[in-house]
Formats: sequence, C-alpha cells, structure tokens
Amino acid sequence: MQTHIFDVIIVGAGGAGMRAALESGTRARTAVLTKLYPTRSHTGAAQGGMCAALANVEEDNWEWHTFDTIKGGDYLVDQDAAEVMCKEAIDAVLDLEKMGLPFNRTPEGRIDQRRFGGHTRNHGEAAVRRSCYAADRTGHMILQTLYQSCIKAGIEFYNEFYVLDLILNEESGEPVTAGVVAYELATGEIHIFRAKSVIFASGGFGKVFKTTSNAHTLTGDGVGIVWRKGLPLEDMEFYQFHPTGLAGLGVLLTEGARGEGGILRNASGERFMERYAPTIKDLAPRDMVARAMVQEVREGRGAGPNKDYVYLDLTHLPKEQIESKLPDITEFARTYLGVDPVTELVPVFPTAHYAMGGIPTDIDTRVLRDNDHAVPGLYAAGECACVSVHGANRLGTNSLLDINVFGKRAGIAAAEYANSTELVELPADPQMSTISLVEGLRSGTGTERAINIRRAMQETMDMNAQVYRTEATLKEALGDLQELKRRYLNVSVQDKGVRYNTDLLEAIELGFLLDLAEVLVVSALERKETRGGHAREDYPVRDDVNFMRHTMAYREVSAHGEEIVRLDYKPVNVTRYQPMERKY
Amino acid sequence: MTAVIEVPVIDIPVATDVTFRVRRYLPEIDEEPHWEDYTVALFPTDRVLTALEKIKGDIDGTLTFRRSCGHGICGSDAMRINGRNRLACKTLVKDLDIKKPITVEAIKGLPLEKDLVVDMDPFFAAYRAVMPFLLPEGHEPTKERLQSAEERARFDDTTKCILCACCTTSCPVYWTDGAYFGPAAIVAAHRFIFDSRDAGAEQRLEILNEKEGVWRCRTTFNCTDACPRGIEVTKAIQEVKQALIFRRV
Amino acid sequence: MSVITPIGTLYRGGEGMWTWVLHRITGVSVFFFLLVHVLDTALVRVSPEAYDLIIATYKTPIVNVLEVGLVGAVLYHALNGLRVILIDFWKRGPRYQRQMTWVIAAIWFALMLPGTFFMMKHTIEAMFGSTS
Amino acid sequence: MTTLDISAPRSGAKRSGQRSNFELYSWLFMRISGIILVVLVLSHLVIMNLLDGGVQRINFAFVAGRWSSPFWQIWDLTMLWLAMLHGTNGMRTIVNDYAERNQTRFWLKMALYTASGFIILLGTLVIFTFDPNIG
Ligand SMILES: Cc1cc2nc3c(=O)[nH]c(=O)nc-3n(C[C@H](O)[C@H](O)[C@H](O)COP(=O)(O)OP(=O)(O)OC[C@H]3O[C@@H](n4cnc5c(N)ncnc54)[C@H](O)[C@@H]3O)c2cc1C
Ligand code: HEM
Ligand code: SF4
Ligand code: F3S
Ligand code: FES
Repeated sequence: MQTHIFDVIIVGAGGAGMRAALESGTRARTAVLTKLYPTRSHTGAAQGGMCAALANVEEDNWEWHTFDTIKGGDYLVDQDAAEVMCKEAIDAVLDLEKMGLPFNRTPEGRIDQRRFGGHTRNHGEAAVRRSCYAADRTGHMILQTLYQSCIKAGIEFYNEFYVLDLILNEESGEPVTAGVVAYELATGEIHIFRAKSVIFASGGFGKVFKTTSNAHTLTGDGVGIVWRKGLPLEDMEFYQFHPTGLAGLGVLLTEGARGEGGILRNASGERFMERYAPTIKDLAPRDMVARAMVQEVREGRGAGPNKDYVYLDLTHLPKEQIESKLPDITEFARTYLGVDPVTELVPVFPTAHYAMGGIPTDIDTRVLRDNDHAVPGLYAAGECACVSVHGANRLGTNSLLDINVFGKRAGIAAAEYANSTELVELPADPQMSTISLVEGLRSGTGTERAINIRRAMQETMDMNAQVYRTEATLKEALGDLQELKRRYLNVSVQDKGVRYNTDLLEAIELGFLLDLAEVLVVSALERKETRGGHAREDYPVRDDVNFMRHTMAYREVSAHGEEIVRLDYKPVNVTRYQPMERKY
Repeated sequence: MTAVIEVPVIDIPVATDVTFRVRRYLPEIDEEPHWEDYTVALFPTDRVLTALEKIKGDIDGTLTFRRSCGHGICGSDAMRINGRNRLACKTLVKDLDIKKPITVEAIKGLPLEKDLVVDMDPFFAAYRAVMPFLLPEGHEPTKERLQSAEERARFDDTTKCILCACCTTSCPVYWTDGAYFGPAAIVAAHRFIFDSRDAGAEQRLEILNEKEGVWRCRTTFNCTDACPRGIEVTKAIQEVKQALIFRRV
Repeated sequence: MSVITPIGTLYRGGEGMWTWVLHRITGVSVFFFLLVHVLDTALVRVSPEAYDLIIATYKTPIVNVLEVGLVGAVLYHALNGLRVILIDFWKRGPRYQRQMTWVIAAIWFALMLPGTFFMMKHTIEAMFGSTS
Repeated sequence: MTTLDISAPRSGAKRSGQRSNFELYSWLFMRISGIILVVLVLSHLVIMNLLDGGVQRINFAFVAGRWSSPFWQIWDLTMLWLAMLHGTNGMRTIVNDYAERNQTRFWLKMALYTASGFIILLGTLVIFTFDPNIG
C-alpha cells in the first residue's frame, strides 16, 4: 500500500474534474484520480452545445437564460444557483474559446449559436439562439480542450485509479475530509491519498437503466461512495430521459438536430408536438417531449413493426446543413441502424440520459451533510452533484455549462480552503473497508454472476421507473431491487488476479448502482406529484403546496442492522421567480 | 400538417451463433498469449463489443478489455478485429464474415498487459510531446478571438481525433520503431499548427522535424484506413511535411 | 475451447501497406543488384576478356529471366516512387492514392508484357529455334 | 515480413531529440533523385535490355564505344552516384527500422556506408579512367 499527500484531490477527469484541476492546479498541489484515461470520460459524448447569453447572433441576456433554466426545471431549481450559472456562463464559454476550443463561427468570425430546447427570448416568447457549439461534438471538443490545457498546466493525473472510498475523520464531533482510498487497476494495489480538500467530479449513473445514452462506466461511484458515508443525496427521483435516443439502442441524437430544424413525427407522419407544445413545438423541454413520445406510442401511433418508436425527420433540411452541423449523429444513424438521416426518417425513442439529482452542494460546491451544514474540505461538481441548477428537469446544454461553471468554482474553492488549513489526521486503518470490499469479492465463493444481477436491475428500472411511474410500478421496482441486493451479497468474480481485474471492478460498480437505484426508487415513491422528469401517472399534476421542496435521502442502518433509506426535505431557494404553470 | 413520408423498413433480425477467436493473455497465468474460441448468439446489428460483454458476462469473466461509451466516441476499445484495427463498438456483426471465426486481438506496437489491454502510456507520451495545446500570441482579448469559418475549416478534420490509437498501432513504422511519434501525435500537432489563433507552429514543427518525426512516415495509409473517425491522417501528415519544407503554414 | 497457434495474425493492411512492402523489397533488391553490377562493370578495367566473360553470363537463359525480374522490380519501384511523390506533393494525392495504385499497376503490366517478350526473345529463339 | 506479430516496439520509445534538418533533406533527396533516376535508369534499361538485341549485343567493344562519348560518361556517372546515394539512404532507413539494438544498428550502418563508399569510388574510377585500348 502506498500513501500520497496532496492539497487537493479531484476524483474524475471529465469536464468538471479537469475544469476544477485547471483552477486548483495553479493554486495548490493537485492530483486528479480517474478510473478512465481523461479523454475517455463521457463528457466527450456530449453533442449539442453549451448555452450562454453571448448575444452573438440575436438579442439575449443572462436573465432570460436564468428564467428558462428555472422554468425548464419546473421551479425546483435553486434560483441563486441558476443565477450564478447563467451569469458566469458567458465567461465560461469565453474561457474555453481562449483555451483553444474550436467553436463553429458566424460569418463575422464570432462564436456561432443555435437554438436548443427550452431556451427562449424574453421569458418564453420564442426560441432563441443561445447554444454555442462545435458541430455536434461540443462535448468532445470541451473534453479535448480541457485535457490539452491540463497538459499545458502540468496537472498530475493518476489514470486508471478507481476511487473506492472517501476518508472522513471527526473534529469536534463533525466529519472533516481527510482523503480518499483508490485501487490501481494495473496492479491491484490500494493507495491512500491524503488531502486537505477532495472534489468529487465522477459523473452520472445512467447505467441503472437498460436503455441509456450513458457509457458503460457511468456507474455513479462517487455518488455511491458519498452515500455509503452516510451523507445525504438530493432529488434522486429526478432522472432525465432524452427524447431522441436511437430506438432500441439508446445512442443519443442531439437535441441540436431539432435545433437545426428537425421534426418529430408519429407513424402517420403527423408532427405531434404541435399538439403538446403549440408555441415551441419540437423544442419544448425534454421531459415534455419524452412524455409526448411515450404517449404517442401508448395510444397506438408508434411506428415500426412493434409500433414502439417515433421518427425524427431531418429529410427536409439541406444535405450540407446535416453533414456540416450534425455529422456525428448522421454517422451514428448510418452505422447503428443503417438509416441515412439525409433521406430517411430515423427511429427514435426516449433514452435514460442525465441525473438531475446527486450529491447536494451549495453554490460554492461545498458538499452538504444536512440542509444547512457543509463537510469541511469536501466538494462536488458536475453530474454527480446537485447544486441544484437543473431542478426537476435539465435544459439541454446546461450540463456542459454546469460542469464548466461549477467545476471552476470547485477548483478555486477547494484550493483556497486547502491553503487555509492543515492536513487532517487519518483515522485508524482507513483502507480497511476497501480492502475487505475488494478481497471479499475476489475470494468470494458465491454463486451469483454480476451480469445477471445487472441485467435484472436494468430490466426492472426500465419497466418500472422510467418516463412514467406509478405507486405500483415503483413498488415493484423496489421489491426487485431489494431482492437483487440480497443476491448481490452472494456474488463472486471469476478473475482472481490482481492485474487489470475489470471483472472485480465491474462487480464493485454494480454495488454502487444497486444502492443508487434503490435511493432513486424510494425518493420517487414518496414524491406524489408530477414535476419535470418525474411523471407519476397516479398524481399527474404538480403539487406546489406539498412538494415544492428538494428530497434529501439519508442512508441509515436500522436496529436489526438493515440498511434503510430515510427521506427528508429541503426548501427550494426562490429569489425572483414565483412558480407558474409550465406551458410552451 | 401531415407530410407524405417514406417509412423505412427495418427487418426484425434473428440471432445467430457467431464464433470469436480471441487472443488471450493472463499475465499471472500464461507465459505466452494463446487463442481461444467462444461462441455467442448475436443479432446482425450487434457490435463486437456486445459479443465481448457477453463472453465476459456469461462464459469467462477473466476476459479483459477496455470500453466506455459504446458508440465510438471515447476511444477505449481499439483492437485488431479480423486483422485490422477497429473500435469494437463501431464494428457490427453484419459487416463481418461470420462463416469463419472472427479474430480479436490486442493492438500491436504497445506493450501487452492482459488480453486486449495494452499499456497506453507511450502513446499518450508521444501525444504530450508535440505540445497539443493552444499557444496564442499577444494579449488575451476580452471577448473571443475572431476566426473565420474558412480558417476554422482548415483544421476541422484533425479536431475529431479521439486518441484511440487505431492509427498509431496500425503503422508499420511504429511497430518497429517505438520512438516514432506516430500518426496520432502528428494529427494532434496538425490540429494546432493550422489553427489561425495559434502562434506555436514553429516549435511544433521543430519537434516533428526530429529524427523520429514526420519524416519517418512512409505513406503506408494504414493509419487513414484504420481511423474510426474518418480523419484523413496521411493527408494531415503530408500537410505537416509541406509546412516543414516550405516553412509556411 | 481450443488452444491454437500462439502468434498473432498478420496485419491486414490495405493497398497502401502492401505497395510499400513491395517498394521496400524492390528497393533492397535493386540496391544489391547495383552493388554487383558496378563490380562486374568494373571488370572493363581489368581486361576485355574478363568483361566479356562476365557479360556472357548475362546472356544465359536463367540470368535472362532474373534480368526480366530486375527490370520489373525497377519499373515497379520507379512507378510507385512517382506515386509516393504525388502523395507527398499533390494536394489531392492522399485522397487518390488507391486509384493511383491501380493506375501504376496498369502501366506496369502494359510495359512489362511486351518488354518481357522482347527481352526474352533471344532466349526463346536460342532454346526453341529461330522463328524467323 | 514487416507485418509479423510484434507486441511492443522493438526499439524502445526513447526519442533522440536530435534537432537538425538532416532527415528533411534526406527525405527531399529521395524524391528529387527518384525523379531524375526515372529518366536515367529507365532509359538505361531500355537501351541495354531492349534496343536492337538487348543484352545480347553487349560486350567490351560496346562499352568502349559508349564511354568514348562524354555524354554517356556523364550519364552513367550521374546515374551511379544518384542511385547509390538514393539506395544507401533507403537502406539506412531500413536499418533504422529493423535493427533492434543501437549496437547492431551502428555496425550495420557502418558496413553499409563502407560498401557504398567503396562501390561509388570504384565505379567513378572505372568510368573516368576507362581505357578503350586496354589489352
Ligand atoms: C450522449 C450524451 C450527450 C450529451 N449532450 C449534452 C449537451 O449537448 N449539452 C450538455 O450540456 N450536456 C450534454 N450531456 C450531459 C453532459 O455531457 C454530462 O452530464 C457531463 O459531461 C458530465 O460531466 P462530468 O464531468 O460530471 O462527468 P464525466 O464526464 O462523466 O466524467 C466522470 C469522470 O469521473 C471518473 N470517475 C468515475 N468514477 C470514478 C471512480 N470511482 N474513481 C475515479 N474516477 C472516477 C471517470 O473516469 C471520468 O473521468 C450529454 C450527455 C450524454 C450522455
Ligand atoms: C527509378 C527511379 C526511382 C524512383 C522514382 C525512386 C523513388 C523512391 C522514393 C520516392 C523512395 C522513398 C520512399 C519513401 O520515403 O517511402 C525510395 C526509396 C528507396 N529506393 Fe528508390 N527510387 C528509384 C530508384 C531506386 C534505385 C535504382 C534503387 C537502388 C539502388 C532504389 C532503392 C531504394 C531503397 C532501398 C529505398 C528505401 C525503401 C524504404 O525505405 O522502404 N531506388 N525510392
Ligand atoms: S487519428 Fe483517428 S485513429 Fe488516430 S487516434 Fe485519432 S481518432 Fe484514433
Ligand atoms: S500508417 Fe504510418 S507510415 Fe505514415 S501513412 Fe500512416 S503514419
Ligand atoms: S467504447 Fe468508446 S469508443 Fe468504443
């Protein structure tokens, strides 16, 4: 076992992690631990763009952007956080440009902007061009540019290091951050990283679902680790389903496709969004579009042999526009479905996409241990965190924005805190629980195979906790999950080696996924209303009286030694915008 | 508004048994790599990556490979499939001849660590060595730097690189001379050399003028053929060579 | 599950790779021939007899066949060398490299078929009797 | 040959860091000499192997006839130098590619340069000091 000492440890090298590293790296001794080579992070899959009210192509301002974000999030957004994000968005985009990001350009040579779902002019009047983009590879360019800037800044990376535990110690009865425990994939060695501050930027957990746009590696490790430490998770029931996943596969086709003029049609060719959102039609927020699509299929207007998807129609767009502005998704459709978007309709259906909830933080990205108190030295940013700027439903492009704005803030805050404090002592044997986790699985003689449990979990989540939910389906899912968690105790891995043991790590990741799926379902059961990404058929309207509040879930162990999920609530921070009905 | 539309016909496919011949190497057990056959049921539209997941999940958990995004965007799963470098997640069963076993082995030219996993550090070291970051000149502007659409188009192709190493590990020169920077590093350099906002072209060209730089390329086009992003790699290398000869970017 | 041969497969490169392999093989062959050729030509400094003796071997059928091989090798190397130069300097070269491969193959055959005939003419006549 | 299985580069990833234009010039030389050689060598082959009787008519007298003209002297001299330098430089690349150890590489190159140097000098000498009245 090796021990390393740093000022700041960043867990994750996606957009949020590397943006943080650029700030903290210049201020304090920083190391980034990542289970993937940085450029493999899923930020690279983001396509459509990153919004900021640059007003490069038409009139716009950050206040409208704030309003859209809040309304898009069905008023569950913490408005102070949304203001921070939308105001700092402009600098966030310009920062990236200065680092070299190759944005698409206007004829004047400025950063070009295009329309995106839910982004409007003057509080909902009409769609506005706000999304800064680089073809349909904006995330790829962000990830590459940030990695390149990290190389330039000489940031230290520990690649293929899986963080498996957070080390907290107690100071005057309160938890304080002492470091993390990591597992080195290449050697199987356990490392302790002592640090004054730790930033979690470990991404989402889309793999709880079967049909998802998320990577195989998005298993919510960071969120799971924090959860197992007894810290709360916020708004876990709000999971976003993106309308346009390739049918049956989940591979994403960016909303930018509709921003460029793409239209959704049902089996008979009808532009059905006209019925659901008469003003901005196909560019309504994702939750609404996804529900409309499921509705069409349920009412028998779905297309295909099983009538189980709808179409994305780009055929009326000029070929050059498709090839130059949407080259990658065009290729995805061609490669994976054998469909050419230039001349054919593309079968699409909602796909699990983005976790609005996660590790609760304040606007300085400090991780909360209850409604009011932060854990000293602990920070979170990006998809694993919940600030909450996305509320009940994230607007397209606001995540790339989130990771840049709050990644930067996390880097600054963590480094400044580190520079103002001393290293916290390690508790006794901080590596023990990780070693027993790893060795338990490696030497286990159980009969269960991880893949079967994973498949069953994803199956039940897709069936019961997807776009539409009811008390009955959620209970079904919860029962299944609890059964699966029992089976998980009997899991064993076939690879007993120490080098590159991905069999072992996938089993560990599955453990995190099961925990998070359960929190998601329990939180969803208790939210008896329909809001944003959380649609309860048995409670089809928003209930501001009872549920205009964030869910806070805590892990507790009952008297019989059973793990239970306890729910509590946190008020929404409202500054300027009172909740209104959400119409587009 | 009801448009008259062509409804694409999508056949409902059937699963067939496909055999994969995988070159296995477990460093703690095997002295030498060896081949092993596995048969899994797959749909024509399944990816080779799906097959590997199935083999790992249902048959042999020790099978080790890297993967993440599953749709050709993260660059994790470069491997040699039927003798050519490709991404497992972008290679569909229907595009392979399944009458014979499909061979799968690690990319070559980088140290083999386990099964399909190689040590990527030398690859990334070459990438870092060409200064793959913007080196602008003058004062930071308050707003964005201006760049025309034409200037932007000049280096568009090489911005698509996902650092999968398909190209570098298909290059016959790289197989024998690990000191060669390799096509991926040259692609990265190209991306900045031809960026109108960058002023570091001179330095990067100097680096690529080294003994192990662009002159090592013998225009074998394996890199271009292998690139899953469709980057015209050899063309990029040609442009760098010309920039060096004519000292003009 | 069978254990088969331990070595990896051959890399299945495209035209680009194989034309290069051939270019290299022909280049090396011609180089070694050139070494020998200068040596034998050097015999003109020794004596006309020595030179004529060595040149006589060039006229034997077996060496005559090798001679054809040499011409074929030089011709291929030259044509592909031009292709490589076009790839290096012509803007569209890299994009048309494959087409250029087929063009040089066509030229090679077009020149080698009659060329072989003429070069072998004497050998054929010597072996099978004159046809004229 | 070159495509057999090699799992790791045979010569380690140590870059020399050597900065000079040598490789650039040598690369350029390969192309320029190549173009000139196309004319020289192909004509040479046509004359020697195809025209009136090809190799059958070649003998001492034929050579003597040819080298009595400075045109052919210069032709052959250029061809010798260019082909040898081109070939040697090509062989140098190949040695760089396939030699596994620096030691081996060094000695192979030494052998190559010695052989080439000897042949070029010998050839030059022969062309310049050729005496048609010998014997
Ligand atoms: C297909 C797709 C398209 C999208 N398009 C858009 C868009 O157009 N606009 C937009 O705004 N948003 C978009 N999003 C959302 C957005 O891309 C993501 O939410 C965002 O990139 C998340 O960034 P991140 O830095 O938080 O996490 P990630 O980029 O996912 O990075 C996670 C990092 O954490 C590391 N990590 C994880 N677990 C561990 C561990 N245990 N130990 C060590 N390291 C660990 C990983 O190695 C990785 O480096 C899209 C998402 C998807 C899936
Ligand atoms: C006839 C006209 C010729 C042309 C147009 C020509 C062209 C070329 C070119 C362009 C290259 C560089 C290839 C590269 O960089 O990838 C090359 C390489 C080479 N040439 Fe020639 N050449 C000719 C004649 C010769 C002759 C006569 C010899 C032998 C003495 C020769 C031997 C070689 C060798 C050994 C190489 C190196 C091959 C390699 O690196 O793979 N060439 N030639
Ligand atoms: S150039 Fe192409 S093949 Fe090479 S690393 Fe980049 S994406 Fe992969
Ligand atoms: S494969 Fe290698 S030789 Fe050149 S054209 Fe590509 S770098
Ligand atoms: S898994 Fe990401 S490129 Fe294949």
